[in-house]
Amino acid sequence: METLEQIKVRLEQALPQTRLDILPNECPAGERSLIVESSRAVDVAKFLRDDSQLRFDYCSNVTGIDWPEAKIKTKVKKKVVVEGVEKEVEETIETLRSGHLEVVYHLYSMELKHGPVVLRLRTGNRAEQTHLPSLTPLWRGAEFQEREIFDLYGVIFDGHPDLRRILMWDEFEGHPMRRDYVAPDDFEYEPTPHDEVLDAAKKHYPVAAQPEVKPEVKA
Amino acid sequence: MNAFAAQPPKNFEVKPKLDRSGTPIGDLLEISMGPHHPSTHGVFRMDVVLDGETVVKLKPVFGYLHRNHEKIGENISYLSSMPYTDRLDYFCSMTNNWAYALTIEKLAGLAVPERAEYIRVIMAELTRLQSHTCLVGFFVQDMGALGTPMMYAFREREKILDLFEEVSGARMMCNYMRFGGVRVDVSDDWIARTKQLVADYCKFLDEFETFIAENEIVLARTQGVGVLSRELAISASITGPMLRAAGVNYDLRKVDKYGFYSRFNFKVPLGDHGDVYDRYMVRVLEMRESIKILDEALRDIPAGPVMDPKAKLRGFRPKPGEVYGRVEAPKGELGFYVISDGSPNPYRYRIRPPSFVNLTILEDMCLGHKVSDAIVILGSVDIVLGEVDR
Amino acid sequence: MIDEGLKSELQKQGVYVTSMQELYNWGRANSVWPLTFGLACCAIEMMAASMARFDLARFGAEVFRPSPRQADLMIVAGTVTKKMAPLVVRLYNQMPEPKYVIAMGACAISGGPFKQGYNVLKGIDRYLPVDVAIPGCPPRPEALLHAIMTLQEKILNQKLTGPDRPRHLNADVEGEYPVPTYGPHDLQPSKNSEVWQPPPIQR
Amino acid sequence: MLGEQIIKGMAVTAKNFFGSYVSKERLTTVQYPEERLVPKENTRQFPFLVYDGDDAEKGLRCVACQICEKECPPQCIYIIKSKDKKPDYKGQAQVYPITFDIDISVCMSCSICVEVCPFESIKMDTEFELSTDDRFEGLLLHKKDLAKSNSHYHKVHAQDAKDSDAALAVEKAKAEAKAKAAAEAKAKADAEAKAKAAAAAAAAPVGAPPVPTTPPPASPNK
Repeated sequence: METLEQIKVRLEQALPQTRLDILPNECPAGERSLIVESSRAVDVAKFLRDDSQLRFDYCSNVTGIDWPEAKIKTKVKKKVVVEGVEKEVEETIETLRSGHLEVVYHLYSMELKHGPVVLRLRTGNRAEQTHLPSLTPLWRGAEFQEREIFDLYGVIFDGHPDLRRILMWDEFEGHPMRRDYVAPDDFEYEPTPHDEVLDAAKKHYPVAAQPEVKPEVKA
Repeated sequence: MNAFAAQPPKNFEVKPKLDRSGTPIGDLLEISMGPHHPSTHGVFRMDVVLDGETVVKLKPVFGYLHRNHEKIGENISYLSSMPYTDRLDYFCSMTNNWAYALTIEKLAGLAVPERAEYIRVIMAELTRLQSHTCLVGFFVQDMGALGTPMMYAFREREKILDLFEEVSGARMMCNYMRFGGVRVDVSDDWIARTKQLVADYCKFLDEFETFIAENEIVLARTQGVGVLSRELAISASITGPMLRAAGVNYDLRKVDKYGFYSRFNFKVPLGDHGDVYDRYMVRVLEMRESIKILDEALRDIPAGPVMDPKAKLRGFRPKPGEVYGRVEAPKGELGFYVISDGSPNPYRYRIRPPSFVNLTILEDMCLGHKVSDAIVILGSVDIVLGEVDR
Repeated sequence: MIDEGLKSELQKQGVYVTSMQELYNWGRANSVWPLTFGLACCAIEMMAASMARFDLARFGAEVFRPSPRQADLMIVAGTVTKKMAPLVVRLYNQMPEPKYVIAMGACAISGGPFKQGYNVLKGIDRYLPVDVAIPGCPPRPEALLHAIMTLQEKILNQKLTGPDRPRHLNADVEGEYPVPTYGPHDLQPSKNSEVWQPPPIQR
Repeated sequence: MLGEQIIKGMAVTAKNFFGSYVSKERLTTVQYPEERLVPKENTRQFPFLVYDGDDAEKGLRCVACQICEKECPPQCIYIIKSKDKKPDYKGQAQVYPITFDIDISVCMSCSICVEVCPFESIKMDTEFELSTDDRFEGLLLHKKDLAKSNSHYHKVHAQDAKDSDAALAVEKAKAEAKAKAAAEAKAKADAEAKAKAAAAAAAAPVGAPPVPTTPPPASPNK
């Protein structure tokens, strides 16, 4: 299989004015991914599927990821010239990551038996700009998985044939897999309580029913 | 013309039968099969619209066993997720363990000792044997053969579960594999008895095949029913025996060569028609191949340690990064997608369940068939709800 | 009532006496027909218990009825999710009296390992009266057999008269349990306070 | 001939039916309450706490380190540490659990607590006949229900128990050797210091005060 850089070059030739970035991956397996701007995602996906050398005809896995707003601390090695001697200094840079939702597609080829190429699509933010193009018209296998991401993360896939809730019931509000989702508090009986569960469980009991003997502070 | 052009998803409207003047004839019957239904393999629901007895629309409804596996996995440590993976596809805890262990080993760069890899292959193939055997039992039960085939299948399954219990301590929820190896070593006595079981299993499979494979009723109910074309199978990301029954040669044991599968001599059975019978037959043939693998693995298993000495049980914190690992589970491609941010818990923990994705084309296979065939088609997909809904 | 000593004495002489209550309960206890009702992992062990190795039929409970109308015993085998809970209650309501519930496995008792999930009901006893609970994840098939024996004992010791008489002999009790509905985040109501009476928190 | 294969299938059923009268292979039923399956070496159901000797309170190996509580995937263990200490099998003063509860209505029998325990004190039992009608108190195991003797452990997992005893004996020997070495070193150091002090006192009126020597603290973990 071609390397991701080669694929990127060919994609840029085939589809001019498409912004593509390669997301590095530090883990030993090193599966890097291709960040595609959402407006061109369908074209990029179509190229990957139909190109005779790539033939990514099999969309294995579709994942939603929630990235809430966060401060990211990155350590950057800088070369500083101190008194004529070059030295490496580590600097910690704090950047504010804007919140967004991300959808990751793992593509393989059944015909040529290679892969994966990892595609990442990002939404504008987590509140209202959560539209992404659906890739279900290209790969049927993404249909239920995209529905699941709509259900659990709230990404709206434009062009999906049947975008309904899939795992939760229809009356459900909110998107439970988001990191800021607060689950309904129903720990009413909790004999082995741990931290926040204990507090939650205690709320269900009147104050008088609480025992006087407080447990010791746990280390 | 590109042979792999995707099939556009069907439009989901119901068209009643019309007479010449354009007025509908008769009524359509909408029934909800499940979640409590004797033949839906768990709490699975199908909203079916019937015209007479013919299925004109079928919508699977999920979520009745959605137990938030992924959310829980993001809140507990890497090791703690291992027993939860047992409960995904509760027939095949060993392959689930393996898929997860393989993914984390890829993430953290752990090596697995040779003996442990052999043990994993043995366990995975035993799992495949018992899963496929039980599937055949269930699937024949869906056709109306209540009890007897399942009785035989479970009788044999118990023997395999005994072996699992002896090694791992539990019958179903083995929780056996660890990052960088397996938890307990197997004894020579265990290997000898497994050899015996594998030898006996051939006899059982012969008997089971005489019992079912050419039975006229089975043939009438399965041949030509629920045909899945090769193109649709690929486009809909179908994996496992279903895909191979449609004639696509894609077995991760051959493609990814994970574990030591490249060392074993086995074939990938393929179907010709992609109908229910092919799916049944592919599984039967796969069991025969599994027995071949088991024979070789039990013969060649080397001595040595079963854990990577670098692997840590507690305080396991892989470096930031992401990884997608997959194995060929009995149901299809089981994948884990894990993002690490350097903390003891994974940032994102995603399971790619084979039977969930395999259900994508359930409606396409069932349309135009009778309602009783829909049950048989569902049976041939081989779903386990723990995995479908997670 | 005949006293035990006299009864055994008579039995030695070849005279068998029994009371209406014993005969009635003996009949009920040995023909508990469960509902074919598998939810999750434990259902497989339930099936294994009814298969050749463990053979539930020896306890008169092998007739798994697919229809709730013909069943006496609901074995809640597996995780009850919030999406499933209303249907479980509805199925229970459809069963004829006398009916019993076995909560099989950790998930059915208390939510078990999945209790931290947002969609998992933390125990079916929030909506239904559970007669026997089997811990284990999943319990061995023998544990299910043991639970059936525990249930049989419970049935045998039931008094047919008095305030503790079975529900089907008591015209005053409500036959139906309220079925919860789906709310925006949780079931409504989130529990049936008549059934769910946890002890005060100890910590 | 139509139906030939059905008859063949029925022949298989007949073979199994009649075979069950003669062959143990085909009749696998275990008459459960009367006869039981042969227990397997590794079988696990629910955890218990091992104690040495006869006194459950005194010989309890658990030192309330709370590792199992933290690692337990479904969080079903609850421990409260003691404030005072008591000697463990090595003679070292250790805290012990005042409360040790396991909610077996939540426990998933994964045995991760056993794997992470550094003190060989929590092990898996094989008892499964625990079905009860008391869902709350009946399924909450307290310390007194959990504590089981080492001989019980030997009964349920013979090989494991032997291994764990051996490991503990090694630990104990190590600790004893260490304590002995520390004591010897201390005696030696004391003697040297005394000699030095005496020499210093004899040599000059202004000498450094003898340096107090303390034995190295024994590590609480292995």
